[in-house]
Amino acid sequence: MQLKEAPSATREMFYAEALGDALRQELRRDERVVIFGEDIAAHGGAFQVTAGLLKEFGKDRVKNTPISENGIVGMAVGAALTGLRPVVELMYVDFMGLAMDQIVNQAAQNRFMFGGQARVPMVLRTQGGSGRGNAAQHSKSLEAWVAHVAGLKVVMPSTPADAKGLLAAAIRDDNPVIFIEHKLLYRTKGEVPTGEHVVPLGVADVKREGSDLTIVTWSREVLFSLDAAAKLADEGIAAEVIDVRTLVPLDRETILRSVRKTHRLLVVHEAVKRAGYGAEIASLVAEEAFDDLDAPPKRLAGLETPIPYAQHLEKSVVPQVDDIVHAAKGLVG
Amino acid sequence: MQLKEAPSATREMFYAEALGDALRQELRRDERVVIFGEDIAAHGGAFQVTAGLLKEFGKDRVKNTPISENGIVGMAVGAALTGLRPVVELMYVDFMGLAMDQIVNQAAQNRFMFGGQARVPMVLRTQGGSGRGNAAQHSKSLEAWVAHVAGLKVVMPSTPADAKGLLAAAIRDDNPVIFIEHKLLYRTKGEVPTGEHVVPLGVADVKREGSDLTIVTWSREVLFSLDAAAKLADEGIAAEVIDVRTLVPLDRETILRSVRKTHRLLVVHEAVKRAGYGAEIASLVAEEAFDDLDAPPKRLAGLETPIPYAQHLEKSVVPQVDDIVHAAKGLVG
Amino acid sequence: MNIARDTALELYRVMGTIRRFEQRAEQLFGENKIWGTIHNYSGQEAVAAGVSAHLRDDDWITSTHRGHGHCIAKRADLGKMFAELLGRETGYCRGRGGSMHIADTSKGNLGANGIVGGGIPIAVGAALTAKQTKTDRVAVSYFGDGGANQGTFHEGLNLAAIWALPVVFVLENNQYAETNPVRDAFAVEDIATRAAGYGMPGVTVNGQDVRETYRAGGEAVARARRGDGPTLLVMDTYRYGGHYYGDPQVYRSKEEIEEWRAKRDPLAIARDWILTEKLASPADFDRIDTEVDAAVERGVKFAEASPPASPITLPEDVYAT
Amino acid sequence: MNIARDTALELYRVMGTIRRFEQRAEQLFGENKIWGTIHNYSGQEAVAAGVSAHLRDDDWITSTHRGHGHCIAKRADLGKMFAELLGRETGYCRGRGGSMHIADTSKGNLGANGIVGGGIPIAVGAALTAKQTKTDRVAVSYFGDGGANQGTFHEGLNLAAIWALPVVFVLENNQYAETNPVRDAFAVEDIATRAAGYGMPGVTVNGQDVRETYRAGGEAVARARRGDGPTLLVMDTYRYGGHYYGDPQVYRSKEEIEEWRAKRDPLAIARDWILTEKLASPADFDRIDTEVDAAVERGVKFAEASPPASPITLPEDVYAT
Ligand SMILES: Cc1ncc(C[n+]2csc(CCOP(=O)(O)OP(=O)(O)O)c2C)c(N)n1
Ligand SMILES: Cc1ncc(C[n+]2csc(CCOP(=O)(O)OP(=O)(O)O)c2C)c(N)n1
Ligand SMILES: [Mg+2]
Ligand SMILES: [Mg+2]
Repeated sequence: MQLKEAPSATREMFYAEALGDALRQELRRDERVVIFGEDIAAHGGAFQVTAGLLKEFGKDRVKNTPISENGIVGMAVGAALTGLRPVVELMYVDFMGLAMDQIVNQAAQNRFMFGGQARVPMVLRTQGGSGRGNAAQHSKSLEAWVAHVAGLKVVMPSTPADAKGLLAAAIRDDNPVIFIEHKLLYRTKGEVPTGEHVVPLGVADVKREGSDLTIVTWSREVLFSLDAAAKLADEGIAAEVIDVRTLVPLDRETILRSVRKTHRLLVVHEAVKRAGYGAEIASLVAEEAFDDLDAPPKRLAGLETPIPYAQHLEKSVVPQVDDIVHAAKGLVG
Repeated sequence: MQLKEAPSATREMFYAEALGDALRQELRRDERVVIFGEDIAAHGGAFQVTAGLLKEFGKDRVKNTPISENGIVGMAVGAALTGLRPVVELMYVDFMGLAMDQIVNQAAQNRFMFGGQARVPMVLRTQGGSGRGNAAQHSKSLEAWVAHVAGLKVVMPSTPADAKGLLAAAIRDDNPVIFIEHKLLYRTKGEVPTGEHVVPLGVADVKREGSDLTIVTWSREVLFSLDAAAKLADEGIAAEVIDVRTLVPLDRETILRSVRKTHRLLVVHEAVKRAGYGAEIASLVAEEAFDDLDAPPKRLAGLETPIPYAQHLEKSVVPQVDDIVHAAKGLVG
Repeated sequence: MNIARDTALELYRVMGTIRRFEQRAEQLFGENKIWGTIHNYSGQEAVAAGVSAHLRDDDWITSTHRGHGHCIAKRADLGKMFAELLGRETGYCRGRGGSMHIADTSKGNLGANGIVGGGIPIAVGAALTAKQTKTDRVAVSYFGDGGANQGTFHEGLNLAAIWALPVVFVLENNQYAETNPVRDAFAVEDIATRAAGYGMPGVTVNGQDVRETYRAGGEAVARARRGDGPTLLVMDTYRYGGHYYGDPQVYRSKEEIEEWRAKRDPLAIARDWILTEKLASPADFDRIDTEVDAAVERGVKFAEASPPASPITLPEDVYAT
Repeated sequence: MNIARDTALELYRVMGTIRRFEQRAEQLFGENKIWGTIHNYSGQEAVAAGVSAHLRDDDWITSTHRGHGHCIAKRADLGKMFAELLGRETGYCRGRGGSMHIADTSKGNLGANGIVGGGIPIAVGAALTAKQTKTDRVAVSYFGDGGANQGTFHEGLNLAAIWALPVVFVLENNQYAETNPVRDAFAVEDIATRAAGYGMPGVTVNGQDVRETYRAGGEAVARARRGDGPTLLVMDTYRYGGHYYGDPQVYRSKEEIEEWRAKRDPLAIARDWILTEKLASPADFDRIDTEVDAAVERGVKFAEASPPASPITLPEDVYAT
């Protein structure tokens, strides 16, 4: 992890709190930053990320909107084109389905279509993933859609410190950034710098070192992978766990360097495997480090089904810790 | 190619005409089939696929709609749930950005969320790709988005005969099918069975046999790949060209069988490479046929930019025949 | 409008069943037997009861995340509903859907829907089927004030209007969309004025009085069935619970809730009316209440006795073969 | 409303420039120098000219696929426009955008837009910037009758209304959306009635008479600038060409086109008015026409002398650094 300045004091924070801290930091720092979305003001957002911000910054900078996803994302595009730095919240990543036009045909492409005349410095904060019994319309992992789009950056933090630092970097970036949180990470805790904290986009983090295989992952599966790596260690297998943190831009070098060391790749993500972003990473490694691989590059990812409601069903369709252990052993053994 | 019945007579048709023929065939065969979309009735659609259908089937079955993409796709979902078999046309695949909610949260997931109570037999016909100077909002290739979604099937025909047969199969399928044509194929010609013609979904077509490398591709790049294969043959390289035809379900066996023979894979598509469907195929091959590969699986695909307007720019960002030749030689040589 | 005794009591029974169903659901939630989230309809019962009373089993509805009431008023089986909430194999959706996606296609319920405004064009599509197949079936789309600001509202109402499709749009204005009060989301007092922009009738209705919802629903459904096209009904109503069960409700006062409960409770209003008009006696209400309780308990029992949903069969629900 | 001589002649000049620009563009298209598609504005000139006359360089507009007129009325450089159509490095968008995406951010033109209705929320966002930064800047969103049936219309108008944002919605009702006549896409005669559903004024304007578009545009822009919120202007107008240059136009009759051209041509109406009111003489018009021709030719020359757009620099336009 690279810090813009030496880390000052840290404090244990929830992931949700750390995100709020980043918003506060950037709202204070730059008056062009405005945030809006559904239920983010007095209520503090469905996951309490924006709690307290209305009070400090007032209703012009922390704005509730009606339920009009494409409209509010489009409004962010227009505001970004004209000098604000909006951070718009989509309550669930699944609702991108309503706003993909403004995200893709407008935000991502405006600069290019206009021959570089414009910048679209906006952040679309949203959250995805399963694990809360919210079923198929509130549990998807859709990062592959936006990662496929030229002109967007895509960030998916797994820890409170990364959440704060990457969100700050996203807000300072002059491009549209899709910032995807995970609903089951909001209540996880970790040490977070209390002072200014910015983690640059495009730098992966080796969250655990190891020599037997490389696990490349992001978001909640980082936690699962770390748990799996601990179990694997008990069995004498040393897994390196790389948290890509930003899918676009992707830190190819860190991934390739690791695979050249371990000679084995396991990509783990929660999204449906078919055409998921894991395929990009597996292909990248197969293309660029073919001769270094001692086993086929392997993907462990969501089954090809929508997310079901019941808890035991829900768990059965996305990789759990034991699934990772099992896959890793299959690769190494 | 598998035909449902012995091919009757054939006739040379344009791709657009062959699609119209499939629609006519199915409208005649099943009165539950209705088609609607923008400008498809009297005008015959932006690419003349539906020309003449209004006259034969009347305005209740061939319906112009206002410009309301999410609304009309949602209407198709509702109609499909209640007994019709709608074929809805989105004029450009780029406009899926407006309709992704109904495509993904509703059409793709209704059956699953309802525990199998429902079927959503609808076809979303649309067209994509570059090559006509239509710039970034009318030239994308977005098959990766829908291929990632559990519950959808995805079809992309490259020849007039396939266009007819696959569209018929899509209409007869009991699931939502995203059927993506290519704007530069509409005026290509080929022999097409004049009688009933159905090509099953999920069966790839080996459009040229070869032993030195396998080119896996779809849509317009099939034509480019065949041209490239001809050029390669002149230089003594025998390329096998596989047209996947349907991305979902994918005919894995045909691809793997070929790679096991040629030991080299080149995936070619027009969509942006990053997180494109080529990554799925390259990963699949790397996972399943690793030991058969004599070289890294390679992807040749669109650059990571939106599609620019000017003709020479447009050509520079998507694979052309010579790019394929070059990539193939790099792989074999 | 005169409402006969049987109809009046049936309306009361449906409303009572919704109320009781949700009380039990809250208990089960408290016992950690229900997973995820539930959005309760209590307080709004007169809307679904009054409108869906005019629907046949072969008519369709689309519902919302707040769908228990719509589902019950369309005569769903309570056991299958509870089984769904409990994630059982016998649930309406075999545990795949949960509260937010309960559907009962056998009764024309095209599903609760987790996408605000998502059901509107689907109802329009069902109405297209009705017209296309030359039947007199109708579709009703229930949605909230929040849903009325989605693009689907606009596109759906316009599509229905230009083709005079048999669909009734029932906008349940329960004063809030999650935490956002209607006054912050609309710059217009009377939402029903939006209908004029599509060339369809728009009517504002007291959604707490089942006589009113029954009358307005009857007219709109009849209009649709006759082939005269769509109607927008704006039902003023109120949800007693929070947005979801457990909502801290920072956005409204206890007094406001008490005021609605005390003065505008749909069950109390119905009871008063029925007693005043002497359509039934207090004993009749006691009997119905007992029957409702028993039906709900039977439903819970059925659900609790059912096996958990099977994960092995998940793939077959993804693609139809 | 009295319009001074200078303003009147400037309105005429802008309209004439649009007309002449597009005639030349059609020629260049015929010579295969323009790639892709062009959607011409001719016939509608009074709309952009009349409304944008009230805009400063620091006000914003969002435009459509039919954007030449909006761009010229916002005082764009004709040379850079032609260069864009010809795919040159000196074009507004360095050949990346073409006709459908010409933008001129230096004059507040946030771009032609290939997505019908796509510009509406973007204009709302610009208006948010105006309000947020406490300026009196305004945004104008031009879009067509087709755009008025997109969800973005509904969402955008509502957002603007609830926050009283300084934006003017200019609906160019040119009677068709591609091939679809307005009567098939709306069940309401007067589209301006839709404004009431958002609590904003809605005005129908004769879009062929630049006095009318100027007056209505002036009032709406002034209202926005004062902080009194948005307005919907529905401009009745007509495009002379097909939907795109080359459209076979099976959907309308030659007579209809001729009728509009003969009786409702915006340039002829302006000329008549200006001459009748003796604001200028025929010689003034000749002079302006000559100047317009010369300006257009200079633009073409500039474009043709410019180098083709560079492919090497494409990546730098994808991401800002
Ligand atoms: C497209 C979409 N946006 C946001 C949400 C989150 N959400 C769920 S219910 C709700 C409020 C809905 O308000 P309303 O339509 O008035 O219905 P009510 O809950 O009041 O019955 C919101 C914002 C959602 N489920 N779908
Ligand atoms: C979202 C979207 N849907 C469809 C199209 C194809 N299309 C381009 S222009 C047009 C008609 C637009 O009609 P209108 O808004 O009235 O504008 P006009 O062309 O009449 O100026 C259509 C359907 C598009 N570009 N974008
Ligand atoms: Mg509500
Ligand atoms: Mg028009």
